[in-house]
Amino acid sequence: MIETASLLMVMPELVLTAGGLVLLMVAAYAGDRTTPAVSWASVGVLIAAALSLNGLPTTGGSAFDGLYQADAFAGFAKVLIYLAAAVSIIVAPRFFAQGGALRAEYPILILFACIGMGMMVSSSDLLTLYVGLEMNSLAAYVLASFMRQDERSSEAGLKYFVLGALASGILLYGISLLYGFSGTTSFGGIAAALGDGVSNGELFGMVFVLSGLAFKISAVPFHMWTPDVYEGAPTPVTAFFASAPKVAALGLTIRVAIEAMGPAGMAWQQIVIFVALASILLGAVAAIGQTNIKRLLAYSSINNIGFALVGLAAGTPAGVAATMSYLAIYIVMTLGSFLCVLQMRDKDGNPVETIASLSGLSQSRKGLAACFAIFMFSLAGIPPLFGFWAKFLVFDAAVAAGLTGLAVFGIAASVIGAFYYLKIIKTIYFDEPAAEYAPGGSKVEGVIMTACAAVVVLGYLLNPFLDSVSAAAAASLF
Amino acid sequence: MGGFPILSLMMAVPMAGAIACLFSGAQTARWIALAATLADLVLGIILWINFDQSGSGAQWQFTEYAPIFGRFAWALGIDGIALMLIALTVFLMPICIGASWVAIDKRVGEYMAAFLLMEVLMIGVFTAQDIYLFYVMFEAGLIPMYLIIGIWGGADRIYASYKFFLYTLLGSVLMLIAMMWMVHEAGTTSIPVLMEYDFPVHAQTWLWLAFFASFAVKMPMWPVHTWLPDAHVQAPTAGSVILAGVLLKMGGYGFIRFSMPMFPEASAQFAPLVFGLSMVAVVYTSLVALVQNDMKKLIAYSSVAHMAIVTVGLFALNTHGIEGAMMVMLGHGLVSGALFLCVGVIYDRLHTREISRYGGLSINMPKYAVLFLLFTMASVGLPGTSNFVGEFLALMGVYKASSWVALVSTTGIILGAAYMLYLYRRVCYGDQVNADAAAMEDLSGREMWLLAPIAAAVLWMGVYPESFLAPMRADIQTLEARLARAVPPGDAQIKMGAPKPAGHDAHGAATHEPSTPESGGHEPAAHAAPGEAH
Amino acid sequence: MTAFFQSTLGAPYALAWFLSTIIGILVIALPLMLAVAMIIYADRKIWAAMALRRGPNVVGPFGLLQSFADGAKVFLQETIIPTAANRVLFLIAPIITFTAALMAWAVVPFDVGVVLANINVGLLYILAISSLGVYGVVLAGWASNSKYPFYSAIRASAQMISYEVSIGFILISVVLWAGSFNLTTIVESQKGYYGFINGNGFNPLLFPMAIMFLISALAETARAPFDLTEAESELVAGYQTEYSSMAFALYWLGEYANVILMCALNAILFWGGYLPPIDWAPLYYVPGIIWLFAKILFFFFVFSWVKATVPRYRYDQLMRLGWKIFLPVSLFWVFLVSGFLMLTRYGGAQ
Amino acid sequence: MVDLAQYLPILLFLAVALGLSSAFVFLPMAVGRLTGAHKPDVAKLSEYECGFPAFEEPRSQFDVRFYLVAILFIIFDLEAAFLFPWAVSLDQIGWAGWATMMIFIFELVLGLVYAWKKGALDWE
Amino acid sequence: MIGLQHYLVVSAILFVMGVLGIFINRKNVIIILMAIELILLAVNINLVAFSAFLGDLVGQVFAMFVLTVAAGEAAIGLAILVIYFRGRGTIAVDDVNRMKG
Repeated sequence: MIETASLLMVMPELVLTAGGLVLLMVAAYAGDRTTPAVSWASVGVLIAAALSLNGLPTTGGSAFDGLYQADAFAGFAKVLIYLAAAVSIIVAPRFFAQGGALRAEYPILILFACIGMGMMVSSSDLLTLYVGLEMNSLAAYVLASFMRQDERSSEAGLKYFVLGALASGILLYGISLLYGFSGTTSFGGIAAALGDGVSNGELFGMVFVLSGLAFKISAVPFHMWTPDVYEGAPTPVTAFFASAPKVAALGLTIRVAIEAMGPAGMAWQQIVIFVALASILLGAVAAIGQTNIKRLLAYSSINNIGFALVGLAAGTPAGVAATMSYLAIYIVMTLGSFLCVLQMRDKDGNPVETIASLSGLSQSRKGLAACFAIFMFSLAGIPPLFGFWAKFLVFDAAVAAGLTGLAVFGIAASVIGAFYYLKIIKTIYFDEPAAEYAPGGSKVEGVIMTACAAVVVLGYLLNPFLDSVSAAAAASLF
Repeated sequence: MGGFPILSLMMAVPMAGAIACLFSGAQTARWIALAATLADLVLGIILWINFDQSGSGAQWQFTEYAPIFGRFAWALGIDGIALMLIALTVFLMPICIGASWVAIDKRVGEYMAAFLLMEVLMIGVFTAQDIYLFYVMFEAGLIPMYLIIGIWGGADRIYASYKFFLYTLLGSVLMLIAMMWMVHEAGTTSIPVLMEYDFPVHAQTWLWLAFFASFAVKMPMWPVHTWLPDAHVQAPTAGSVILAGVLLKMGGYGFIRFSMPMFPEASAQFAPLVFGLSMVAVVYTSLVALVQNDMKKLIAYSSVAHMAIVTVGLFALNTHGIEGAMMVMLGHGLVSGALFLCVGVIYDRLHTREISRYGGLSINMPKYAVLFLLFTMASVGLPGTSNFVGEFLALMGVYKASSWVALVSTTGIILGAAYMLYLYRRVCYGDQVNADAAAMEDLSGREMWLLAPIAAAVLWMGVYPESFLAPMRADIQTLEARLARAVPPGDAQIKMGAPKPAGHDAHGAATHEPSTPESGGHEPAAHAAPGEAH
Repeated sequence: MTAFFQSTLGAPYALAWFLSTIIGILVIALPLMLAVAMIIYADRKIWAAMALRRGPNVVGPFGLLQSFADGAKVFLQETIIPTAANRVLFLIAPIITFTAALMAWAVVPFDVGVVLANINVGLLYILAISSLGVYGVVLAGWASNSKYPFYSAIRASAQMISYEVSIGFILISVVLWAGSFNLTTIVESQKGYYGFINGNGFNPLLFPMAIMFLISALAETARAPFDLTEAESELVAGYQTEYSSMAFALYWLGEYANVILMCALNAILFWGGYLPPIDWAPLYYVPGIIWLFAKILFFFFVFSWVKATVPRYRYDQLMRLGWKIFLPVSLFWVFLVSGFLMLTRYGGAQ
Repeated sequence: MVDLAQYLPILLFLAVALGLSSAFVFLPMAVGRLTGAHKPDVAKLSEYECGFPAFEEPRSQFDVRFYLVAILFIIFDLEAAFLFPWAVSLDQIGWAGWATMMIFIFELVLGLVYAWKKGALDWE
Repeated sequence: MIGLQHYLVVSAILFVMGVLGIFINRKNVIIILMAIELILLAVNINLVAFSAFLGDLVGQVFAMFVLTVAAGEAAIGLAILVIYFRGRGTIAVDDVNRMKG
């Protein structure tokens, strides 16, 4: 039966649910003019949820008869998710106001997506996994097509939906096989069943489940939706897609891989290694020819997911910790980059997305140019920026786990990746000034952007903290 | 100096300067930059004065340790070798700022900030005592240099900046993987500890290659040197100075600090490879330099040739070779820097680097001609100048290891004389074919202030090298002792003493190496060891 | 009956079972069609009577054979399949409608144990099958490839599914009370309200649901006043416009079969089904099937009565009624009924 | 396990019903041909349009509100799927089970309220 | 007698049909939606069959969740499709190419 303890452990989700529903009613009754207020209230809800993580939700362990896991890993991932969600909410009103799509549903949908993502990272049963995943996805489909008048937005939503649903289907098929051949849906039970030897059915199940998850984290070869969706979706939504769901899906992948498929490590490690390398390589190569900054960042996210998977491929606590740290750092970088993209507006204030329009930005908008450059260098993994540390951690874990070959190939491929980041910096700093941009965005955006840049530059001072937190998170899985 | 963190201070001063420059106007930025670099120069002098070069003290001095980065620490400390390179850095920096005083007129604040950041990172590279800290500093230099070349460079700057960035990045990422492996193997990130750690011989091979990938590009060694001429040609004058003067030395420093002490066996094993590449480099790049029409390119190729001398010296794996290599590095740092400045001087006037556009400058620019001649001679390796000492020592060291290598490398000196003198003749002598070149004014006061100190240093180094050798001596001996167990026997041993009984093999001969004043004082035990590695 | 075949004819069990089941099916299906024919007649008569007309009165005594005459007429008619139509779907559509209309009867209990398939989720089955009817309508509209049938089909399906939602929630209340989906159990559970009355409808908690169900049933079967789908003034003959011959008649038949089914459901779910209205022993001597038929006829009379007297709704009013009144109310009733049951019946169970 | 044999009569019923209705559809077609009632012509076979040739593609106009109804139906009808098993097991699940479902229904109602406020339920 | 593997084969066939329906179909997005439903149907068959053969209710509960979520998914898919249709006037798959990937 449901004990109070279980309810306390899901406190963050409860807070988000209650907050989201209340705000939904507010939005329904008060209309769209309350959007700014609702947005800030949503941020408040997210903060409350993050605060409620303190205590049982991160230490409680198993809740609801093993359906839900409240541990440090989930807590860590949720903090990242809430952070990314909050930023995506804060930056949105200005963007949507311009596009005439300022609707109060946006922050609420993000809150609902957060509930789903919280479930994902906390799931310790295939059932909660699926429900969490779908809660997130359903909200995400709507978010992608949030700008109804914009054809690209609706097309992005359609593509995201079709491929997302296909991914869910594949995942589910895998789940059904895993369930059937191991006789249980709980991660622990599956691990026990796999421990007795992996049958063909279970193997197929694992492959399908991993394929479905690869879709969700947009890893090669299941990445094809990413560039289109990122390009078409409204920029704040893209920022959201590139950050929070990645954490959730990857967190989920890690949990499934370690907790449920741990005993069959050899079976999935090969897959993860392949996927990681393919993502790194394809993300890097395909990004080179892009002219749209959002598409480029989409490929960049594929590339980054590849790196993050290197940590998982190691399959060790250090590897998991590295992946989690990677995600934390990646989120800051990617949100920062998208904040920069949000500032890209021509004189009339219309959003611009071509890389070419960034020409000579360093002379017209020094601060923006500097931030852009910092994020790009960081994404390229050049020290002393924090992005380097992220890559360092995952490769270090891979080396420690004896996967030196993977580390060598991966890091060599990162040089290819550096090329396209350099291209942006080149455009910003070396090229002659093009048409000017409208003056800077809101103060809030500027502050967040600067904060992200500061983190990227000074992040190393956070290392001890990040290390201990991610190590604790990883330790809770093993 | 007690516990005063002078090394951190040396990095903090330019860092603060860099940030200040970003937010100030052009003229203010220039003065801030100059003040910061001069302050660092003063600190550098204080550092040298306080450095205990007796060899009896601790190897690592001015150490600082603050484990604030979690996985790695803010660990600083220098030995004599690092001290010399830091001295070179802080010495060249004010000159670079001075060289950019008028040449750079757009985005001055950012430019100065980039240079000051470079200084921070260079000092960081030479002082880092934590392997990851080293890597961070080593790699971070790419960013400001990329921007310097890309923003303030010449016509082909974009291509050059990409090439520079990607070449060096590709080289160093492999090193990173090797570092990770080493740290996991040895369980520490401390460079001093790693320098004494004996890695398994089979692993050393791979680790050495990984480090080589990075340092060879940085050095640069043939055939991965091609980024250098491009980068040099396109970079602004001060950028070239710092690139040739200090950045290239990072490669050599890396060999001394990492490859050789950490992987002695692999170093010995790969010495022939290094020799081979270096010999090709010496001859090939010298010949290439001979046919250049672009002054900067010519000097850039000469840098490659000189750096090849450094690598052969280093991989002679004996005291002479290493000392010589260090001296070449220091000397080349000064001389090539000065040569680039000389090019910059006339480039600022005529905005072309084409050799044929000049001629007969000794007529209208006598002061310039004199100084240029001095540096040309130094580059050639005329006795009495800095490079002579270094090249002589290095070649001597190489000769002990392999006479053939020494022979080929020496041709580099001759070819060097050829192309440098050819350059000088075309620029300063002959008829004044171009009116605009003939109308150029002689060195301004500012330019004199830039070149004169280097000239003084070059001469000092040539006349009394002991000032520079002394701080490094103890460290180089330590290094040699470390290498001793792996050093293969040379083929050109100078045999001394009584005839040996028949059947005495070459191994035995190695123990009878002559001792020179410079290499005196090493323990015989170190030389008794060479058989072990076989 | 299986036993009869086995014992007297010596058939093996499987065959005997098969034969008896087939007979059972025919015993349901054929009279049903007969009933439909008669009920169409009844409908017209009642309507005429309310309008002070005489209604069908030519064919047979009192016009009793009118429906059969109509049937013979359409049977001999030419079947027209418009060139623009999708031939296959056009012909499949009426088959689906009529099949679904018949199928639902498989689980209707006519008396204790007198049911073709006494499955434990009978109510769910009925819901499922009656949902299938929508397909026939939509397909007809679509396959005709003609304007009026198409609009009508869309309207009809929107209307049907709208009311299906609230019907679902209404049924939950009944299921909660009975604790089962089995129709026989549901009927049995209605015995003895206040000690003497049979029928959920007499329960004040369920009575509003009974009313709502009745109205929803009207809407679900597109009977007046909710017969928007074939509002002659707007949509000619609705989704059947392009149909002719027996294909047309099948819709007619299916529609009335559904009407009878809804009447039966009204009776079974709320008014005691085959039970006599009063829980008094002598009344049980009357066979249950009679009681059921009586109740069905009563509700059919109500249907006709409404058709004759209530003016047609506008479409927006129809949709509003379904979504804004029935759905919230039925949802609230789920809360009410379940809460009441928790307090009174299951409160102790933890 | 549920005894699926209970469903066999239903399967048979399906066969019989299908047979009957197919017969009703196809027999008259055959009969029509035999009796000569089958005499198609162009006017007869064109779609019904009040005597005019069709003006436009019959399927072109499609009110988006019908989609809205379909979407709402899917949501609300399937949520009922959770209510069915709950309704018949209320005696075993206690107050916690009851409360859970009430929360669920409450959320459903909030969804309805939202749709209502957004005008999704208005036909005009 | 019908065994577990029969169910699995049927479900596998349905699954493959669904996946192919998505990838091969070049005509209509609605068909893609149906293909997705087909996949989910395959999953449900699997779940229920396993549930029955394992004598474990979890599979059926799971199937219920799948049904519900599938409904939600279909609703949202339809909604997006409507938006898309209103913007573009077509739902042909070949026309979903405003952005080239």
